[in-house]
Order: sequence, then C-alpha cells, then structure tokens
Amino acid sequence: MEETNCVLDIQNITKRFPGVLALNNMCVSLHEGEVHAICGENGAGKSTLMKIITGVYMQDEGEIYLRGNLLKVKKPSDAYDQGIAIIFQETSLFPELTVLENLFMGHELKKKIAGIGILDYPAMRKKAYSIFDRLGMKVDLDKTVNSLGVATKQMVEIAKALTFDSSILILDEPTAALTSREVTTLFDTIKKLKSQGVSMLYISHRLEEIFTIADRVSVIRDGEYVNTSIVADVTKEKLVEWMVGRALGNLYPKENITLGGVVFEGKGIEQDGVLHGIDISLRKGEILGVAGLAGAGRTELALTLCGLAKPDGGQLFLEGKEIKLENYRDALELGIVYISEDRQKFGLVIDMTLKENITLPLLYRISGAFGIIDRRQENAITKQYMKSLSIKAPDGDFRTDNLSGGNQQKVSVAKALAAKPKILILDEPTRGVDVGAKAEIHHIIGNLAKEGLSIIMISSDLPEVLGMSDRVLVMKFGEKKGELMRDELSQEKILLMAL
Amino acid sequence: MSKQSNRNSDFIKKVINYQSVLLLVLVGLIVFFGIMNTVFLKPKVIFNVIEIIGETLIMALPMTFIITTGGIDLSVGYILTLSAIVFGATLTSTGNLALAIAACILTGTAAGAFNGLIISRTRIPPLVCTLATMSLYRGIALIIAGDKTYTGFPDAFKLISTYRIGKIVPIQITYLAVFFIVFFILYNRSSLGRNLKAIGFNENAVIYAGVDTKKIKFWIYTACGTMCAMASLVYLGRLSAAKPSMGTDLNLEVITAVVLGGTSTMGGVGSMTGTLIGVLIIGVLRKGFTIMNLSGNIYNFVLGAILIVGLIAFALIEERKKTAKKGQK
Amino acid sequence: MKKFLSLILAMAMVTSLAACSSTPTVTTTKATAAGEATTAATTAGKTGSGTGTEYGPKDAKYKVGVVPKFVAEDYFIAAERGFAKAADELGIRVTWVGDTMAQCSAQNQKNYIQSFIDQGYDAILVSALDPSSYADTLKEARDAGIKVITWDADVETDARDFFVNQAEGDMIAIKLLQGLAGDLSSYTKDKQATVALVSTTTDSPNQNAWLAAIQKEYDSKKDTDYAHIKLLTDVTYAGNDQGQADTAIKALLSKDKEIVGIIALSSNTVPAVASSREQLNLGEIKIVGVSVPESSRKDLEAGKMSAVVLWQPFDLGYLTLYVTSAVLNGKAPSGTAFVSPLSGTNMTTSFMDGTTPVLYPAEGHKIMENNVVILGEPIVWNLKNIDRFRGYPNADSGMSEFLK
Amino acid sequence: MENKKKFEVAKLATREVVLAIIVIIFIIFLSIFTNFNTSSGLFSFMLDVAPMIVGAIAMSLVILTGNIDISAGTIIGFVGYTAGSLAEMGYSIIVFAPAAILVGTLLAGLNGIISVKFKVPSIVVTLAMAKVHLGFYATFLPNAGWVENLTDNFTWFGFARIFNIIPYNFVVAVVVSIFFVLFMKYTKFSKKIYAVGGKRQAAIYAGINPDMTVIKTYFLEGFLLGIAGILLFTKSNEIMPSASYGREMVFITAAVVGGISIIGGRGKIIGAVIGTVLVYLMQVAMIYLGYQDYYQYALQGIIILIAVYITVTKFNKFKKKPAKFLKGGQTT
Repeated sequence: MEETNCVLDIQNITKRFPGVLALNNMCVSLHEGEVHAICGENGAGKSTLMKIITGVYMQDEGEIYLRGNLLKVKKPSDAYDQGIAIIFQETSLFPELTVLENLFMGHELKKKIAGIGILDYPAMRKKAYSIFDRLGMKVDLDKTVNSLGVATKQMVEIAKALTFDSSILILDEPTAALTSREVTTLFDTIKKLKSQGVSMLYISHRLEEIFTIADRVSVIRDGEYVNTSIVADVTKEKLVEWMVGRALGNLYPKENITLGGVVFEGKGIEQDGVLHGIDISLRKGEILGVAGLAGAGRTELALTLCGLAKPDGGQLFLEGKEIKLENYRDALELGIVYISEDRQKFGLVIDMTLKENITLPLLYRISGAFGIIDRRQENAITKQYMKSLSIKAPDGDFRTDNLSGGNQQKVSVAKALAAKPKILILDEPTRGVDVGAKAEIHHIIGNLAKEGLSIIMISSDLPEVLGMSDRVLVMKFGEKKGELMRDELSQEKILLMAL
Repeated sequence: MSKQSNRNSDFIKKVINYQSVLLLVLVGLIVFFGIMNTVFLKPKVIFNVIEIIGETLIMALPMTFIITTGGIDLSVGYILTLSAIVFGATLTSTGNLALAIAACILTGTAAGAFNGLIISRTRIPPLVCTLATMSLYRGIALIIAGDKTYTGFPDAFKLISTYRIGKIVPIQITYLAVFFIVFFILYNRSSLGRNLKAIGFNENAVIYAGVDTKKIKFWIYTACGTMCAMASLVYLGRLSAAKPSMGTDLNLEVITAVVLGGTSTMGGVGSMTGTLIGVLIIGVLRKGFTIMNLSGNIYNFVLGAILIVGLIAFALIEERKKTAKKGQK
Repeated sequence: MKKFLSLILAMAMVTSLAACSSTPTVTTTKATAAGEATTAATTAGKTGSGTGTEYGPKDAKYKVGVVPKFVAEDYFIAAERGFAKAADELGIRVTWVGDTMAQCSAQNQKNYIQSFIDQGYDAILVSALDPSSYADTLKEARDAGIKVITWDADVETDARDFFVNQAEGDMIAIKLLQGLAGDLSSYTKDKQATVALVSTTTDSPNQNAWLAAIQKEYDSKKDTDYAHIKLLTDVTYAGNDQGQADTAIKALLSKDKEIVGIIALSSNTVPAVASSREQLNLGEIKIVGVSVPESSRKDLEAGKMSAVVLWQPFDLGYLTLYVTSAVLNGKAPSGTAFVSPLSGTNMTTSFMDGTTPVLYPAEGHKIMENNVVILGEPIVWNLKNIDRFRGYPNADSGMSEFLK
Repeated sequence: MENKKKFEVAKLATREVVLAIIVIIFIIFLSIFTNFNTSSGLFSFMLDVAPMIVGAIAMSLVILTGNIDISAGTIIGFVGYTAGSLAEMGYSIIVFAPAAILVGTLLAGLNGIISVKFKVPSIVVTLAMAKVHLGFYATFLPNAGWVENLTDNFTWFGFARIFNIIPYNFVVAVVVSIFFVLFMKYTKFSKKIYAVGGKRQAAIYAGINPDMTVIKTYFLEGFLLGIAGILLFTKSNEIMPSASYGREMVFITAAVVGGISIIGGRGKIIGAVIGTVLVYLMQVAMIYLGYQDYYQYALQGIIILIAVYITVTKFNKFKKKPAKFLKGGQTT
C-alpha cells in the first residue's frame, strides 16, 4: 500500500545527539487524508523525528519527500510554507500577545494602503473565525493567551497551524495536558480536519486514543523503526508488545531482598487540580515504582513529598513521626532527596564543574567558619562518588556540560547520595540516557536498595518499572489507580491501569 | 584524552586569558604613563592611585557579588551620598563622631536592605528596583541636606583616608587589602560564593539543592549598602564636604570596574581579582591622565573604549571556547 | 569572521560620525585662528577642547597649574586667554586643566591639584567648586612650599595664600539692582514691580554670596531707590542644565503672573531665562543677570535684554597670574593696593553713554583683609560696549583696545 | 482559576486607562490650585514634554526587545551638536534636522550591532558607549560641543506655535505618538519586536530572526532619538551636549511607569506616552506647588516602584512555582 498517494515519505532518517543515537534510519510514510499514529515509549525518538520534519533539528542522514519531491527545511517557517505545520509539545505561543496576534505571528496578512503595506486585521479576523469554525469552537481573539486555559491554548496552537493552510498537520502528544472531556473535543476537531482532507501525524503513547482516531499506526523504539499496521488489524496487546518488546535480560539487576518496615508514608495528599487524595507508603530497602502517563501527576507527587511544592492537603510521616516540610532544605535535613527528571533545568548547573554540582546541596555541611568550604572533604566526597558511580570524567574540576547524558545523570545521583539520604525520589532516572548507561544506573539503584535505602522511582519506561520495582503505584489524572506487587507485575496490567 | 585537552584549553581560556590580559593592560598603562611622565613612577604618586580608588573598590567588591548572581545595583552612588549626608547632618547637629559614623553605616545598610527586600520578595527586576531607589535615595539626601553643605569634620576622622604610613603609603591600602581578602575568600572559597555563581547560572537548580536563594539575594544587597556607607566615610575623609551633588558619577564607575574585570552581567561568570584589576586600571587611567595634565574627559573616552574592546575580546574568546567544545564532540 | 567584519563596520561608523560632526568645527576654528592671528590669545589655540593646555615658555623659571571650575565655557575661556596673555608677558609656564560643566566635580579638581603637587609645580591657581572639599590638599600643597592662589571662587581662607576676587559681592548686587531699577523705572511705589531671583544650584558659593548681597542692598534702600520694586524672597534654583533651567523658569513665570523683572545669577541661567521668556511671549519682562555678554549677545541685539553685569574674566585671569608671580618672587601684595599693568588702564566704556572710559584705578587693585585682591568694579554690558569684552572663544573682539 | 485570570486581564487591559485618569486628575488638581491651566503654563508644559515623549517611545521600543540603551542621553547630545553647528553655519532645518537624525540613527545602530554581534549585554555596551560619547564631546569637539547664540533659523521651530498656544514640537510629538501607536498595531515588524522580547525561542519557531530584529530596533530608536533631540534643542538658542547625559534615565523611567516591562515583550506605546506625561507632570507640579524640585526625586522613585510592582507581579505569575514551571501547561 506504499503506492497509494503518499504525501509525506520519511526515509532512513538518522539523528545523533551527544551521547545518544536519537534516531536510527527511521522510515515512515503518511498517506493523503489519513491520521497516522506514531507511538513508542518516552524517549523512543518520536518528538525528535517531528522536530526534524519541521526543521527545528537537521537530520544527520536520510531524506524526506513531500508529494514525491525532496523536502528542504532549514527553519520551522520553511516547513510552514511547504504546508507542514506542527503543534509542539511545549507551547510555542506568546503568553503576552492576543490570540489573533499569535495565530498570525511571523506570517501576518497585509494589505496595501496608499502603497504602504499594513496589517490587514479584518482579513485576519475573518480567517481566524473561519478556522475556529472549522474547529467548531469559539475563542475571543483579543484575549491574551496567558489568560486562556490549557485546552484552549492547545486549540489555538492547532488554529495557528491551520492559518498556514497546511495540508499536513503534526500533533505531538496533543492530549498530554488535556482532561478526558477536552480530549473528546480535540478528537472531534481532528475528525473534522480529516474529513477536510488534512493528513495528520499523531504522536502519542496513549493506546486508547490511537484506537479511537488513528487509521494506521507505526511503532518506534529506542530510535528504531519497529512496525507499521492498519489500526484495525492490531490489538492493544500487540502494540504494547511492539513498544516494549526488548530483551530485558540483565538490564534490570534487581535482587529480591527482604524489606524492612514502613519508613515513609503520605496520606491523602492533595494539590488543587493536580493530585487527588493520594496515599503512598514506602518500606525500608524498597523500590516503589510510580507508573503513569505524562501529566498523570507523578512529578507533582514527588515534589510535594520533598517540600518543593506545597500540598493543599494530606500528611507526611517519616519513621512514624509526622513531618512538616516548609521547603526542600527541611527535606534534605530529614534525608529525603529528590532527583529531578529535567537535569538541564533543575538538576544540574551544567556550566559548573562536577565537584561543584555534587556538593551544591551539602555545602552547608562541609563548610566551616565563615562558610569556608573544606576543600579536602569536598574533593574526597567527589572522588568517592565518581569512583562508586564510575562517572567517566578526568576529575572533579571537569565541567558537567561536557559529559554525556548518562554521566550527567550519574552526577545528579551522586549529588543526591552525597546528601546521605534515607529516602531517595528518582524522577525518570534514565530519560535521555542510552541503553548502556541505563543498565549502569539500574545497577546503582539496585545496590542502593540493597544497602537499605528506600527509593521512589517515577518512570514512564515500563520495562524499567517492571525490572526495578518491588511494588508499583499506578497513577492517572492525579489519582492513584492501584498498586501492584512485584509478583503480579506485568506491562499489560500497568498499561491497562494507566490508560 | 580529548576531554583532558579540552579541559586544559578551558582552563587556559578562562583563567589565563581574560584576567591576565587585563593585568597586562594594567602594567602596560603604568609603563606608558611612566614613559610619558616619569613623575608617575614616584612611589608617592603611584600610591596615590590607591587613594583615588578607595571608594570605588570598596563598592565594587559587593557589586561583584551582585552582578555574579545576574543582578545589578544602580543605586550604590546615591547610597553613598545619602550615608554621607546623614553622617554630616548627625555630626553637625550632635558633634558626636561615633554616633555619626554609626548613623552613617546604619543608613547605608538600611538602604541596601530595602533594595534587597524588594528584589528578593517581589518579582521587580534589580535593574528597575535600583533605578527607582536611586532617585529615591537621591531625593532623601536632598531633602535632608537642602542647600546645606556639611563640612568641618574632625582631623582625627580625616586620618582614615589622609594618613600615610611612612609619609608615603596611604592608609587605605591596609583596609582595602582586608576588604579584598575577605571578599576574595568569600567569593572563591566559601559556600556563599559557590551559591552566588550557581544562582547566576541556574537559580532553579540552586533552589532544587535546598538553598534559600531569596535570603542570599537579600543579604548581598544589604551588604552592598553597608559597604557603600563605609565607602562614604572613606570618601569624606578624602573630600571633607558632604553635599547632595557628591559621588553621583560613582554608580557607573563601580559597575564599569566590575564588568571590566570580567564579571558577566548574564551572571555566573566572575572574578574578584578581575574586579581589583578593573578598579586599578580605572585609578591608573585617572591618575595617569591627570599627571599628563589631561582632563577627565579623555579618561572617560579611553575607559569606555577599553571597556567595549575588552567586552568584544571576551565575547570572541567565549565564542572560540564554544566552537572548540563543539569540535570535541 | 563575520564578527570582525561588523567590528570594522562599527569602527567605520565611529569615524564617519567623527567626520560628519567635526566638519563644521574645522571651518569655525579656521575662522577663529584667522581672526585671532594678531592677538596674543592665539596661543589659546586649543581652547575649549576638554584636554589640558599649556601656555608660556617651556623653559620658564616657574611652573603654575590652573584649575578652573570647568572648561570649554565662555567665561573660563576668556579667563584662560587672560592667563595665556600674562604667561607670555611674565615668562611663566601655565598649565590649564579641568572638566566640562557636565562632569566637573570637586573630586576631579582635587585630582588635578594633587597631580600638580606631585609634579612639583611652584603655584596652584584654583577656582573652587566648593570651599572645603579639598582644603586639606591645598594646605598640604602650602606645607610643601607651593603657593596657592584662588581666583573667581574662594576656599577656606587658611587653605590659600591669596584670593583674587572679580569684584566685591555688594558691588555686583548694586549694579544688578540698579540696572533693573532703571529698566523698571516706569513702575511706582503704589504700583510696584515684582522681581524674582534665579540662581543655579543651592550649593554654589558665589551665587549664594551675591544673593545675600542683593537682599542686603535691597533692604537698605527699599524705601528710596528701590521703592518701586518688590523683591520676591524665595529664590528659584534652576540648576546648570539648560533644559532643567528652562522648565523651572517657565514654571516660575506661569506660576506667578506678577513677575515683571528677573535677576539671574549665572551665565547658564540668563540665556535660559531669556529663552523661556521668549517661548512664553512675555517680552515685557525685564532681565538683568550676571552673564558673559557673548552668551546674551543675540538677546541684547534683539533688544530683549538691556544689559548684563560682569567683569572682564580675561583681566581676572591676567591679574591672577600677575599676583601669582608677585607672590612667587617674594613681593607678595600687601598694603591697600596691588599695582598691575592693568592699573589705570581702560576697563571698557561705561554703558551709561557708551563713550566715557571706565579705568582700573591707577593706584592699583584694592586689597582687602584675608589677602583678597579685588579686580575692580563689575561692568554693565550692553550693545555699546559688548565688543570690548575680551577673549571671546570665536572672535578677537575687545582685544584691540586692550591696555590702551 | 479561569475567573481570576479574566479579572486580571481586565486590569491589564485598562492599565493605560488608569494611568490616563491619574494624569487627568493631576492636571485638574494643578489647574485648580495653581496657575497651571493658564496658557503659558499649558504651553510650556507641552513644549517641554514633547521631546521626552519621543525619547520615551524610542526607549520603549528597545526595552520591548528585552534590551536597553544607557547611551540614549549622550546620543541626543550628539544630535544637538550636529544640528546646532550646522545651523550655525547657516543651514536651515531642512538640512540640519535630517543630518542630526542620521547621526542619532547611526550611533544607536552601532550599539545594536555591537551588542548583538558580540553577544554583549546591551546594558554594558551602551553604558560604555555613554562614556565614549561624553569623552568624545569634550575631547574632539570645539568648546566641548557647546554651541550658543543660535539664530532664528535654528530656534524658530522651537518657538513656533499653532493658534498661539500649541507648540510645533508638541504637534510633532503627538504625530509621532499616533504614528507609533498605529505602527505597533499595523506592522509586521512591531510584532517581531514583541515576539523577540517575549519568547525568543518561540519567535525563532515562527521564523523570525531575533538578531536582525534587535539591530533594526536600535536603528529605529536612534531615528526617534534624533527627532527628540531636534525637538529638545530647538527650544533654546544654546546647546550643551554633555548636559543631556542622564536624560536616558528619564526615558527609562517614563517607559517603565507607562507599563513597558523591563524584561521585554510586554507593554503599550500609548502607555509609555502617558507615563512620560505623568513623570513630567510630577516634576512641574513640585515647582507649581512651590516645593524645591528635589522632592521630585524621592517621589519619582516611589512612583516607579509602585508602577512596576503592579505590572511585574502579574507578569511573572506563570514563572512562580518551580513545580508549575517544571511541567509548563501540563499540571492542570
């Protein structure tokens, strides 16, 4: 069926990032007027692929053909001009500008008055309204975007894409931020567009969605193309198998160890619109996996557990005593340590050296009078963890932005361990890390647990969750969907709960 | 291996290049002026540079802290003025020197704390906040002083900036040295300095390391205020008249010195030594040109030029560093 | 590479700017040079450029450093020329250095003084921005055996050997009030003319002295000579910046409609007053002020002002250097008068009729207590004698009958 | 949540209106208690506020791109000198105005180029430039660029008035203001300014070249500074370039008070205009109410703080909590 009129043909795209092979000769083809779902785990390379198509990144190898002729995009606007529009995951709207201004940013409609070209607002409004009619919704064009709800923003994003009269639309995890009701409206929209002959690449790992709207589905894993099929011909189970079907083998060196008593407990944790009455308990030496889709509220849960975000309700207990966390410092003092999923933004100061990063949270412990840092101690600590975590760097004075993703992640782990934690909260510990380093990090986690450290591990990487956890807590839309013990763990169970 | 070399080049670029180039410039200037007019090399004259830069250095030290965090304080000049006026007013009204000094220091600290409070507690950017407080403090100084000029300070007091050790070495050198060493250690060896740089690079990460960045910000602006007050005392020791129109040009002088020293207004990157050299360059330029019987205007021109060229050089170095790094990857 | 290109571009721009902004300059200075060719003041070739300037023979016995309040401004340019002239006559090496008005500060003045001390000058001649800021430095200089002479604006008396004063404050006051009284003669005791005072900044010693003197003079004769004048007590401080002065004065004029006369006390304020009056079409308001005639030439010619009051800053500089040389040669001025080449010569013609010459007293310049030498009487300048003003930056006016 | 936001939006939208109302109240107050409303009072107000308005607009443009220009004051000095010395040589406004404006444009453009090409923060570049300019006047210009006794061929414009009450230069200022209010609404370029200042990355996604935008904006600023300079100096027959050092602070203040966010990407030109009027009114009011003008500094400082506080607290809302920031929109 490759013969049927194929509007977008992606051939052998390869893209490398420092330390990671993001895409390895990827091939996907999009047919006229179809919704083609691309699914895979987080970090499988979906978003990278899309960014290449729309010229945010340049591929290292391979070509893309638009209706048979080679597609050349240097910057996003080129793609737009070619009639390819993308709705980015991270919203690309200008919060301070009005909806109208946003819709036409960079390609405003103009008219000539006395020879001078000026913006033609009536025309733009007309077009905007017609587009929103197509989407079957009403939006006040003169509101500033930051005054809109997330769903509406999403719609504006789509509308923006349509202002380019694009025949090809790429939706990157469009529902990640939406509530189920909003999702249905979005789907109606997509159906409308489809009926209007727009071809769409629909990126998601939410299987339900794929079955409701996609015509065909392609699965990718670790940057590799796995398989393509007409949706009608596959089952959810099949897809899951494709998505995670990899030799688990020694990737997850988790030994069964006898667990101690409950050390850390959260009761009825609330955060308006984010978390709804979540109970969580952690035993000594236990690894508690927290599974769920992006936006299920896992990170928010973690933040509330370590005092980085204020809960609106609920209590925390450490070793039986109730604790109040005013800020993260309190948590540190108590030995509750959090490792952020976003190394660049919250984890590391990448412009600083390994040493400086590792000791950042415990400066106040290793510095004497007038806060003078005890360098001997500092170096000792750095050396110790560089060795125990085998961080590949010449020495502690090496700048972290020169490290590979894996080693950077190890640094943030080292940073956490240096704080001598009792409870360790890992958020996506292996995101953006190549398979080799993954194994290492898993080893580390395993050993930590063996040494009696209690770990909460948030992960979207199901095999990881399966491989590492003693117990898995599954979340969906900010609610606890259930808990699975190690012996009853299976990817299907988790997915079925999470979806 | 490649990383090894990368690190070395990194090291060379960062430490050797900029600050030492600056040092060369300083030496070059001294030699130049020495040739133009040998008087310049007389110990008494060369030491006079220290006298000239007294206030500037005292204020530039905390300013380096502030700029390292990516902030800025435009109000330092007027904090100095205000504290000086308060000192003058108190002294003339009470005649009690100790009291006057206390009042002066207190005023400066309060002014700095006010900046710190606004900057750490509200989302008002430092630039705007200090722009506002700049005219606020100036206004207060004017309201207090009116058309008065406070003079006639006791000679004992003036000694803090007029006394010369062995008739040659100005007393300033002693406490300037102390101040510098303290700030140098705090900046390069203490957890505070570490945190300042980290904040400059990525405040979020510092918050996620359990550090109370607001508190730090508050304290550095407060400290800056205190130092301004001290500077005002040194200033008054040198020019014994406190009036609202004094010290107005010190704002930009101080910032110029810090930036010239290689502290980036983007935050994170900075150097105390650089600041010291920067201030010294300013002093040498001033002294040198006056010794050549040239006016302050040329000084301004040259200083501005040096600053721009310096920045461009710095930018190019950074650029090369980046490309070098890419090369390694 | 691109960077270097744009760098070059940048440089190109700067130079192009320099060119385009200095073309007019070139021509004017040419004209100047031509005009001055005959005069002694030609030596002041570089006048006005903010850099320092030197006059007199290189191998002179005495080296003298002069620090004006600020440079590149008519009043001090005229004075500078005076110094230049005297330097050539006396064979004294004079160094002239200062900042422009916008950047002048006591701190900088101190630096210049310090550097003169360092270079072992024989005398330092200061026009002080404020009396006490660097008094200590001057004392230090005196301890080092350097003569300190202040001119135009004094410092603490114990910080200098002599002060060459342009004129007695009360004389200036009298001239100002007389001038205005004359202009407002149409008013009467019952229909008084309201007069406002405009000064520069609150902390400028000269202006403050004159203000006091004016008040004193007025009070002494308020029922006789000035019966028809109502002097407003609160002074307007217009500052040194033209724009600011402009605003302040306009506000003053619109605030108080009664005002028909203004006494302005500096070369910056007088033009500001004139222009704001012009802007507001308040032609009938009479202005007298202490101002360099040249700055008000246009207003005088247009009949918008009848006169300004000033001495010959040229002569002030000239005399100062003569006093200096006397002091240096151990013949320090003493007794009641100090005789200089100026004594007995034509100051200018008086403005009453424009013919009668006003002479510097032949017996010499008055010497008051605290070693103050007085140049002479202030002069009332008008169209009749304006060309006798000496040492204009861009003209040789006044030089012709110098010392006639 | 949604309602709260709506409410804030309403406030934001009417921000300029609020300012305008304050201004009007101010004027009424002055007119009642002082002679402000007399022809001369209004006239001189219009005369003096005009250049400030144009200058503030210029500064606002630069600030909107997330930059700043500390050398604006000294650039105006150059403009004045060029205009003055040309006028002195007998050229009429048709010659000296364009020449002066050109100088302004080039100088400001130079700032933009250096700051962008060498990635040096604009505040530092322009700070250094201000020093260079100052030194330049005094060192290379005769009489430090002081031009005096300019004749009517220079000043006529400054003194000319319509209906014997409205000064020409105020008319110019009004025209410029109106033009730029429209400019910011009806041109592609204006949108780019907001985009670059607001969210650089997103701007690039939208195919905008931030560097060029910033440079162009600086040139535009220079052009406006040129106009401001002409309006400023033709009022008097004397020009002292170095005296305009420091005016940039007035511009910045006016812009900030008018609701232009110093971080860029936010604020309306009309706001800047009203802001200027307000700031300037405060200065005059002090004199009319018979205070020494130095009360004005203190007041000014406080006003800025309040004005900015109102803007900024809303502006940075969505950056507030790390938790929220972390996930962007996804925490809902």
